[in-house]
Amino acid sequence: MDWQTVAGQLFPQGHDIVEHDNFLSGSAQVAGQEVAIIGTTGHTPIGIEIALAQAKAVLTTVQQHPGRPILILVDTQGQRLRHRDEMLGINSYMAHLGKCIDLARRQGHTVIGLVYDQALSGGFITSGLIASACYALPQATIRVMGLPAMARITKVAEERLTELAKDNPVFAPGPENYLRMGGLHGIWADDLAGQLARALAQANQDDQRMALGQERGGRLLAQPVVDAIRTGSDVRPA
Amino acid sequence: MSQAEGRWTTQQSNRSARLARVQAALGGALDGKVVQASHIVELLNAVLEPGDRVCLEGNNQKQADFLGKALTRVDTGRVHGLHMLLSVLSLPEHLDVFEKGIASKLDFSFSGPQAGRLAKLAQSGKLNIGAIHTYLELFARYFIDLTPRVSLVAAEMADRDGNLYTGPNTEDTPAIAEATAFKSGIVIAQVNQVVDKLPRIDIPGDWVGYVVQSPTPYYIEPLFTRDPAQISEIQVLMAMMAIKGIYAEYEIERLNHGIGFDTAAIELLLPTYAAELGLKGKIARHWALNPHPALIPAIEAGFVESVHSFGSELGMENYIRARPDVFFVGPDGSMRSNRAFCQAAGHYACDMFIGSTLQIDLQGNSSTATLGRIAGFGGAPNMGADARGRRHPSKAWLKAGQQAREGRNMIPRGQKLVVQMVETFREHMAPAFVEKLDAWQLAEQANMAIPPVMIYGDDVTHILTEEGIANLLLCRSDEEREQAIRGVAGYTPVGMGRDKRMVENLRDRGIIRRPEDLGIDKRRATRDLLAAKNMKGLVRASGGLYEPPKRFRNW
Amino acid sequence: MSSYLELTARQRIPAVFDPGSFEEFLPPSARVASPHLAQLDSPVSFDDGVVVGRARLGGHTVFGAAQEGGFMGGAVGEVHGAKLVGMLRRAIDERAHAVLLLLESGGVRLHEANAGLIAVSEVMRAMLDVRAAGIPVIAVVGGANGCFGGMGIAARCANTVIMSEEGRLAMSGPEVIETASGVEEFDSRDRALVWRTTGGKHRYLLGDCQMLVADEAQAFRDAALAAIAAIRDPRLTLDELLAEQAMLTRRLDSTAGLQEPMDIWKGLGIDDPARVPMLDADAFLQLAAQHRAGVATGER
Amino acid sequence: METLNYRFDGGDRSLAGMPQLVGVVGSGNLEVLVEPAPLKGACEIEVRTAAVGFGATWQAVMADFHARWRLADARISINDMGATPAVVSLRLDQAVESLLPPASGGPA
Repeated sequence: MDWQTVAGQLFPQGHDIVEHDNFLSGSAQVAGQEVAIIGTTGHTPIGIEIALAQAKAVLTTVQQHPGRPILILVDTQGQRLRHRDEMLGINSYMAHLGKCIDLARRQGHTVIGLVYDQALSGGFITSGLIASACYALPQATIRVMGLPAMARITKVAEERLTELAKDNPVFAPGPENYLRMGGLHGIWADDLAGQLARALAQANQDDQRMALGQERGGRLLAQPVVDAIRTGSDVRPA
Repeated sequence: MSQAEGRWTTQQSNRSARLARVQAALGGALDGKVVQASHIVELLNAVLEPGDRVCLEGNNQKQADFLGKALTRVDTGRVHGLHMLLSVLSLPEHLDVFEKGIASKLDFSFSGPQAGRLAKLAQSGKLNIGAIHTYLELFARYFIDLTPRVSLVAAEMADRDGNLYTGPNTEDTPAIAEATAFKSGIVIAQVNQVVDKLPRIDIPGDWVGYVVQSPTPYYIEPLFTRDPAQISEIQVLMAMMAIKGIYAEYEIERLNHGIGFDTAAIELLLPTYAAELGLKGKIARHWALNPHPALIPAIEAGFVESVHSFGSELGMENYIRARPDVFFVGPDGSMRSNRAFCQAAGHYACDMFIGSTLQIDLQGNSSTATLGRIAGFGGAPNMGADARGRRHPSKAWLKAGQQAREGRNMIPRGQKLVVQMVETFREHMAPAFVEKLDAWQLAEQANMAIPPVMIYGDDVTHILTEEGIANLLLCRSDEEREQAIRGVAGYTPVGMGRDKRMVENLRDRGIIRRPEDLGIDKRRATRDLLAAKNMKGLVRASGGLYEPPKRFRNW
Repeated sequence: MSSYLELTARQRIPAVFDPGSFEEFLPPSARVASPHLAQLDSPVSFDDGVVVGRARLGGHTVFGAAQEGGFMGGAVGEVHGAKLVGMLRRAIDERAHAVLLLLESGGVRLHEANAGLIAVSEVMRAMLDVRAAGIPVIAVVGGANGCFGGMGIAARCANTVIMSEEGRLAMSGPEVIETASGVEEFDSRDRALVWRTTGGKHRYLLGDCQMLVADEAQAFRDAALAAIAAIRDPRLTLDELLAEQAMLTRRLDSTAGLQEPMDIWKGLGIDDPARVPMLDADAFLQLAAQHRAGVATGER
Repeated sequence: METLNYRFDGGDRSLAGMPQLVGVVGSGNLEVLVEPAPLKGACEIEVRTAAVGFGATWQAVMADFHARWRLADARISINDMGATPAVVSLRLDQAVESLLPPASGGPA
């Protein structure tokens, strides 16, 4: 779905989001509250420039509009695969973006991520996955990498991976699987404006994704491992 | 010229005719002996005749790649059915000429990376293999019955008179050029640079017909660089066993090493473990060896007195230049290698060859052949064979000969030590010891007259594995040999098939020696014994003179 | 003098922390291995490739982790990530003096890709939680496999990154870039270029790592002690991030059009950048002191 | 993957101390976990290996290992990624050496 359509449904009363080289920024009203919007479009790879532009927008919001909620609109094919990005330390640019979002959250900005089209691997870690809560549209693409590439790297036959992917949320792409694993808080099938308003109201500052993954049966061992370590006991798998 | 005279100068007349064709075809593109790169195919079209024996300089390391590529573009109407002579066939274009019908027959020595494709072409009938040689055999035949009509060689620089500077990687060039030039053939050289004055002359200009400056420097492969970071604890243990159980035992002063990590580990243990055993000045003093970077610490520690080389090694140029007491360098300061001389030296002047292999059978025959690939031999069989023509004595040679003859009614003579060093299992649990070599099956598939054996069992004197050393010199029957081999074959099926009682008996007689029999504490076999643990350690040991190729650096 | 790079994760712990002080959480005998590898016919490890626990460093209680680069490249799966998160949360529970992470990882473990991706983001957030609790987080990158992918991002969420020249810190590995964009874009076999692009010296000159040490376990230990002692307030602040924004913007602007790390070094005022790779750590630090790009992190 | 189990009786040397893990599950390598365990004097070994079909080799390597160390009340667990017998024996020896009381010396 293109971002204009999504924005139209999220903000029926209008918005002033503008696109500049696949970077989205602007603001809109949600349930009588001003919300900052930051994001990407066009499946753009996250390179150092766009990571820095997003970080700047977050910092500006923190400086100029304390407490204003932030919505991150996610559409990316992942990190940009270029020598120059690596040479200049793309990991630092992405970490910087992640830290800016983290700071905003700690300073009272509710941060919601929404995967409205595509979220791949490195591009997702410092956007949706570092928000207070992340959601996706049902038709969104979410994955680390495609099964053919995964087959090449893991040296497991693609047929086998495809077979496993059918009912195993650990390999299979798609929002449903990320939901089961706790990576997504929810999937928004309709009423985007209402969903966003509710998400902003419910957002919790703590990272609850492991607990969600355990509850929903997609990630059974992570939470017990953390609990065992914190209590100095052994793991009792759920 | 009278008819009678002409009868004995057909080759010279033919040569003159070729030169005249070139003059006519190239005209202004020819400046004395110097041909413009853009006219190289025209040159070859004019020089070559159907059925010519053409030697293309593909060496173990440097490659006449520009000329090789040009040869694939000749006019097949004029040039076809060539008989190619290559010591090393390693570039795709070396086989492209057969696919295109430009050449049809091949005599060679080693094929390495092209071995699989070579096997397919041979099977399809597009390529007819004369024979697979060792280096020395092939060079020898250049002077007997395989003399090239035209040779395509590579050098670093030429001057306008056609004098060539081959620099450190002289390798095969002198043998090829001499055989060609003195039998009325034509030598064409690709060079990286045409200059006014050469640093030194390696090939005289009147042996050389034409010179062409290639658009890019010739391809060269750093074949002898082994990153010490990849040496395993097991290899350190085996190196300790080699030093204590063989080098010290026979006081081996003159030797040749294979190119694997096993022998790199030995080189790196000389300044530590061997020095600790008081062996400095007693072993490993004179070498027939490429300039192995792994040998730097031993050289710096004063172990090594001299090294003569088959070829050079990328990155070692400045180090060699700074150590002329050790290496063979010209008045210009750069090294001169020579594969033919070094092979002869390795065969006749060394007391030991030690190297690794892929498969050993119960007779001790050792092979690196793999199914579906015709890889050839290179130089190992010349190194790893008893030099039966040798007469001059040395301690090691005499002791080996004496062990082999003890208790038999034989006239005294020496013997070369030929050591095969191998872990009982390779990667993916492939056993190094087998009942029957894959070479047999390969010979059948490829219609070879004999299985391609790298080192014959009757030349092998010692087999060294992580389990121990089997001294085959001391075996007195085929059965003893077989059990000695089984006795160091570990947990391979061959090893588990040993006669335990007999193996223990061989151990009592010192024919099999385990690490503990040699007084080696296995717990000391750690990487801490290596004089350099990584590439940077080698650079440091060289005082910054060694400059490893970029693919070997992690800085 | 023992090489840090050559040690396993389990050998690094006693070499860096006070000897004998380490108590491991969920040790190998607990056999908490990955539940996902068996179905891919891939072997498991009893610690899932990471050692986590509580130790002492210079007498203080410091929590720590060491990733094992030899097991699946140190990649993060469900259990591996949860062990890191559990240790980080317990460090907060017990008000640790500091957390020291010995990182060596290719990032997300593709054999359990979705779990790994989420886990890496959880590790990042947990690291920032630790810092928000007033506890310094130090990341060490000196293993043979480097620190890539999501863990390359996570490393830069620490207060201080300590590297050796041999360590590599980046996002995508050179092979991945070569596969995606061609050998002209990044020749992964040119290891010298790989290290110029991602290695410790380059990262130090750019300001992405704060301390550079020789590849010796003792040097890493000393650096970790010094790093912890130097941090006054480990919490993330707006000022720090504004300074980082400025540094990263300057970096972009000042390197416009440059493709070769040595050109960047030259731009920093290093006259003979070609000799940088061969300098040992001390000589390099001396040279770098006058030329390093400005840094803004928690310890200032 | 293949799982192999071995049990040896008649050992007489007991382990002291905490469980020890040596080695890494990387290509051509393995991890060995050695723990004291009340096994009525036996030494039990479980091997999980990526290299299928080498049961006889493992059997021989383990039998020699037991002959060398004669461990009693010991549980050994192995995750293997195609290590050669030489590496297996080396890791086993390293693991046991780290757990035997200092006075008890080397292999028998």
